[in-house]
Amino acid sequence: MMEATNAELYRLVLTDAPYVIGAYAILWIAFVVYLSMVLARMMRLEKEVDLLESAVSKRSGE
Amino acid sequence: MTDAALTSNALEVRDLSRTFGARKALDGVDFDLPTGAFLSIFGPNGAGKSTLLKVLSTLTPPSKGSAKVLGLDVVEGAVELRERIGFISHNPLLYPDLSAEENLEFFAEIYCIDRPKERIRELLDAVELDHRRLDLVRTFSRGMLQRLSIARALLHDPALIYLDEPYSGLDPHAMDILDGLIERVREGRTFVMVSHDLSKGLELCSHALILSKGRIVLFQDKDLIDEDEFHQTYRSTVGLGVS
Amino acid sequence: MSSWRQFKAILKKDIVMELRTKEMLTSMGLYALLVLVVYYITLSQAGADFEVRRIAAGLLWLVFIFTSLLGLNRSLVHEKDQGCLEALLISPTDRPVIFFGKAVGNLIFLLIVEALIVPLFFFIFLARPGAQAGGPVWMLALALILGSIGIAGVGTLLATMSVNTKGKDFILAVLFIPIMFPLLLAVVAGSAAVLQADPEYVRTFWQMMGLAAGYDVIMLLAAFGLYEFVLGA
Amino acid sequence: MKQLRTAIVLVAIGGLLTTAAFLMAFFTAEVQQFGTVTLEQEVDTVFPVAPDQFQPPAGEGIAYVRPWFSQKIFYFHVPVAEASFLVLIISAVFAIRFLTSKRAEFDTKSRIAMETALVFVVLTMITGVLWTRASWGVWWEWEPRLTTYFIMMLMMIAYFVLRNSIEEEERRATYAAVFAVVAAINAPISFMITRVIPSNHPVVFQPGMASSNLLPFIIGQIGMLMIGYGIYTARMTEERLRERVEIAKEALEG
Repeated sequence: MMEATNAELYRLVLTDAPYVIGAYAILWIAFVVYLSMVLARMMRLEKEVDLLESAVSKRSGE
Repeated sequence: MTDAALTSNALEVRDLSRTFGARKALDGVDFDLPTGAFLSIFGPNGAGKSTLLKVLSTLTPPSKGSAKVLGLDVVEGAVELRERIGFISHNPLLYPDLSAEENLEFFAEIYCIDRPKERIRELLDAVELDHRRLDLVRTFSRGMLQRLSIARALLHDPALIYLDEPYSGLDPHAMDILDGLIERVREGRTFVMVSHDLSKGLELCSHALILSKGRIVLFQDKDLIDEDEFHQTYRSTVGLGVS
Repeated sequence: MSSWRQFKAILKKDIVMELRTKEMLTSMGLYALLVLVVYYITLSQAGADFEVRRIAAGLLWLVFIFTSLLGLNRSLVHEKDQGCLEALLISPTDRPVIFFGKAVGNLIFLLIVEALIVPLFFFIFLARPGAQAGGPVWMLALALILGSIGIAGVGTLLATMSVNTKGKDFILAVLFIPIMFPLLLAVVAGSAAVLQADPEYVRTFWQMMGLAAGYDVIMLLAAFGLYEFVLGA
Repeated sequence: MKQLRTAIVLVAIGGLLTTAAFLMAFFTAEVQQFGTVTLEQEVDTVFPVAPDQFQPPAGEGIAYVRPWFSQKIFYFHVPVAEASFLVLIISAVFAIRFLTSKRAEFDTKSRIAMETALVFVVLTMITGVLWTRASWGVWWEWEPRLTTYFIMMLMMIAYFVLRNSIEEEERRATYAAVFAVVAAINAPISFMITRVIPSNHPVVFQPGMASSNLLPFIIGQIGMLMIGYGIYTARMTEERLRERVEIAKEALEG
């Protein structure tokens, strides 16, 4: 009986919990996704730079 | 003015560069032009011709180096310099909804000219537009627009006139009139013209300059120019610019 | 003073051109009238007991913000079209003179349109038998003037940028409305206070006018300082 | 790639700090109170009994203090929001430096700072919306801070729209810089003006706040700034690579 009402109290209070957790989750996911996008782009660019710059040095060496 | 008289150079360009990031619009441009000369600037698209004109007409400051026009620095003496230069472009730079006279009156006020009425009358006479002075510029033909635009540029009696592709879009007749006008006002003035039209530019000029990729490829007195060789040089730079 | 002479010339030229073509005033005025028609459609569904007065200030400013976009764009397109702005820049005109010349011209046209639309709006939507009377007219006029000064000043800066972009009208709206947000909030609140004339409205009104005036001063200074860079580009 | 390493280290430390703040918010921070919950009878619970003035008339149950869990968003929401503001100002400072020096690097810096600020503003908006839903039961409320951030987001989007609509590089950089300055001046005005109009946004950060609450907040704030700087550094590294690609391409094409 007492346990039941205590649980009720928690239920009343914890209705906002999903939103709090959701907010944190979205923040983290957003950072991770954004940074991994940047990293992926950077890796691609790195390859491109290597390719192009070796081509340039080859040409200037000729 | 005294400086200009002293050095007798209308333009003194020293190691002029105009860069933005990795892009070099002008790269170490360096030349002198004597007062009273007519300089024609040639070059392919993107060679830096209009940037050079912009720097010389105080619209953009140089990134490096300096330029003196009529003895005045284009940055420090900009305001004073603006009173002494005129500008004729392929755009008429006139308001279509004002009459010829109103347009000139507006620019006379902008240049703070004394006794504007007489000056305007005199100029309209000179460009043979006196009979159309009350008509809206909107109704003018291309050639008439160009004539009025010359009158506008001469309002404040500038010592140096910039011409930005003045012949583009003109029919042969209008070109002849423009030639005649330029010939008439040439006395005592320095001209700098940017042009695509090789033969026209060579015909008028006393000095020729070819720009490519922001650098001077050739700068010569007209008397020293061998025309075939000049065409050859121009073609090779344009060819270079395209590939 | 040569600057004063140049300023007068720019202003006079804009007014002469406008009187000749009536381009800006007709387009702005007509547009405002069309918006009034749309308001009628909107309000026709609100029911007889709906108090239009409560939202009148917002509706009024809505007309002006959109008509001003139209006018600002036009006014700078005139300068841009034949390269006239370039001709001004190459002349010995100080850049601030160009800014004030254009901004004051825009302000005048905006005020003319407002002077035509406000009475019309009043007679169509507010002059009903039994409707309560609002505050004095001069208060509304003050709100309109303070709002228009901000619109003309900041608008001239932003329109000078947007005429050089692809899709000018759209860009102007996108830049202009968020920047105008604080001013709009203040003048709408101030005008609403006057129109509703609730008790104590004079205090709210003056508070809002203070905010609007503060915005005008700060933003005009900023626009004035930045205009030279915009012209130089 | 020294810069990339810096970026990774910054983001990692920032991540640790914000996680610490997150955990502290739940385990060490004092739970703030938000109204009361009335039950029919007394129960055995850790929730404290509300002060007398909140108690219902005798015989109608007993009021307990309601712990305010949605307030926990505060430890994230406010640091993100303040970081976004700061980064916007930094972007405007770079914009001014660009306008006075006309050097392209400041334009890039200003643009990247603006992009970072936009990321933060969007996150502020999302956490703010979730907070309104949790606390007030609605998804959106036109209240001062949310409105301000909404306007800030619009201005930042407008900044990128403006950039995309101009071809010529130098003009694009100049106009963007001018707009960045105007936006940075406008943001605090919006913030101030939305507050003058009465509203019900809570002011959580009170002077009397317990130090157990202040500590996780400060740690979260520092962590968030580090993440922000990390994002900025990473993006700058990317832009530098991009420039190198452009230069190499130009060199190859003639």
